[in-house]
Amino acid sequence: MRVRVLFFAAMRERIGRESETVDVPAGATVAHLLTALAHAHPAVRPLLDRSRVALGDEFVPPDARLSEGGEAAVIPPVSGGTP
Amino acid sequence: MRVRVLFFAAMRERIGRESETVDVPAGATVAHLLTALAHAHPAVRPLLDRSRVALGDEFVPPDARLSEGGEAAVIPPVSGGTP
Amino acid sequence: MFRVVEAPIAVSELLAAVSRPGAGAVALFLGTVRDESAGRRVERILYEAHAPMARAVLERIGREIESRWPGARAAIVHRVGTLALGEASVAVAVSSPHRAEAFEACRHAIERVKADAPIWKKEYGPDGEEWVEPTART
Amino acid sequence: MFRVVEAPIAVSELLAAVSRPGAGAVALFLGTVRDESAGRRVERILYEAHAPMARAVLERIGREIESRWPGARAAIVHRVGTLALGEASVAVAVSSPHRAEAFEACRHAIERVKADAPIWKKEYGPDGEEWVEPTART
Repeated sequence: MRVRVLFFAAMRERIGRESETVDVPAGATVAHLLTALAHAHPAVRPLLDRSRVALGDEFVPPDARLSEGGEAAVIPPVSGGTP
Repeated sequence: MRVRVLFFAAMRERIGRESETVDVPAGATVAHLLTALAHAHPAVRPLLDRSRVALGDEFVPPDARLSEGGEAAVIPPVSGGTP
Repeated sequence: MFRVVEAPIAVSELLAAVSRPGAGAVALFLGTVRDESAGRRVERILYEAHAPMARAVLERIGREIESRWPGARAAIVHRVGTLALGEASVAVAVSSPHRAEAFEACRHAIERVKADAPIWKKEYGPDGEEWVEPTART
Repeated sequence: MFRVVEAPIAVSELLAAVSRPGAGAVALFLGTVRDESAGRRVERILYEAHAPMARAVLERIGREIESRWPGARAAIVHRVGTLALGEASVAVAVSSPHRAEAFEACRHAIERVKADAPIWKKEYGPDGEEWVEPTART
């Protein structure tokens, strides 16, 4: 199934785009997706290892299931707010 | 010697004026002044007992000396700021 | 900026007064007139100050803050006169390089204002009017 | 009021949003762009957000504050885009019946924003540009 993946900040810059579509097996989890992304973009693997994933407005754990046509956001360590 | 005494808030309302001139012996202290005020205005004695005295911009202790023609402010418990 | 004022407090002026290039954090506190006090309804509050001394005390508190928290800058304004519900009686702003210090210093400043500024309030409500004395309640 | 905005943050709007007759205290926190970060000079900062999620996270933090501190009302606004020195990147306002709770809740809210809002900053200075990762330093 196909999942749209959103990239932000350092991840977006290093991958060179704001989003991409990734093919994963039916029933795949967030952990599967991260593995697929690490293979596709080995240069960002250390940053991926420090990132969380959000589905919709919620952070989800690695065993959360993806859904066909869904959207997943890769959230590298955040630094909003203030010094 | 003569000292001008300033009253505020509840003290001002109960005494009925914003200030008055008090005669105290040469070399008198703040403690002397408070005793004189308590005699002159027995109704505010409990409030006087909870009050501090300021000379100029500073709170002073009871043994601080008054000076001829000086000004002393009676500071009842303060309640500025916020609830 | 350390002032005792009769007009409504202008928050933007306090924020401007503590703004500086080295500050990454600003904590602002406003004390506002609420509709209840110790179980009684409140309709408005009169604040009275020994104004020249109050101004000096606010400035002293500000200097104390700035020496205790290096890099901090403080502004304190207290209003006097009759205030309606919701209006701010006091504003304290503290800027600092980092946020922990800004919060601590701002909190410290308002506690010091309450303890030592020669300012008094009289609450007016349906049950009458009363000069308020401080209690242990925060 | 929970927003991710591109225009400068209007503090008066946050204060109005948390104003209520039962509130005796308002604590406001501003995070501002400072001229130094981890020893490097900073000239400006770019903030980027996953905006729809960031807005939802700010609102969730606000609701959490209001349920943990009864009587509290919160507003949180985060700005995105390029900010100059001194400009506010984030504003948190919390009103509460009493001041201790307003300070605590405001402090809690900004810590939560820093931890969970999907917002990133890139610092620009004479030595180059860099996406910032959080450290233990407050």
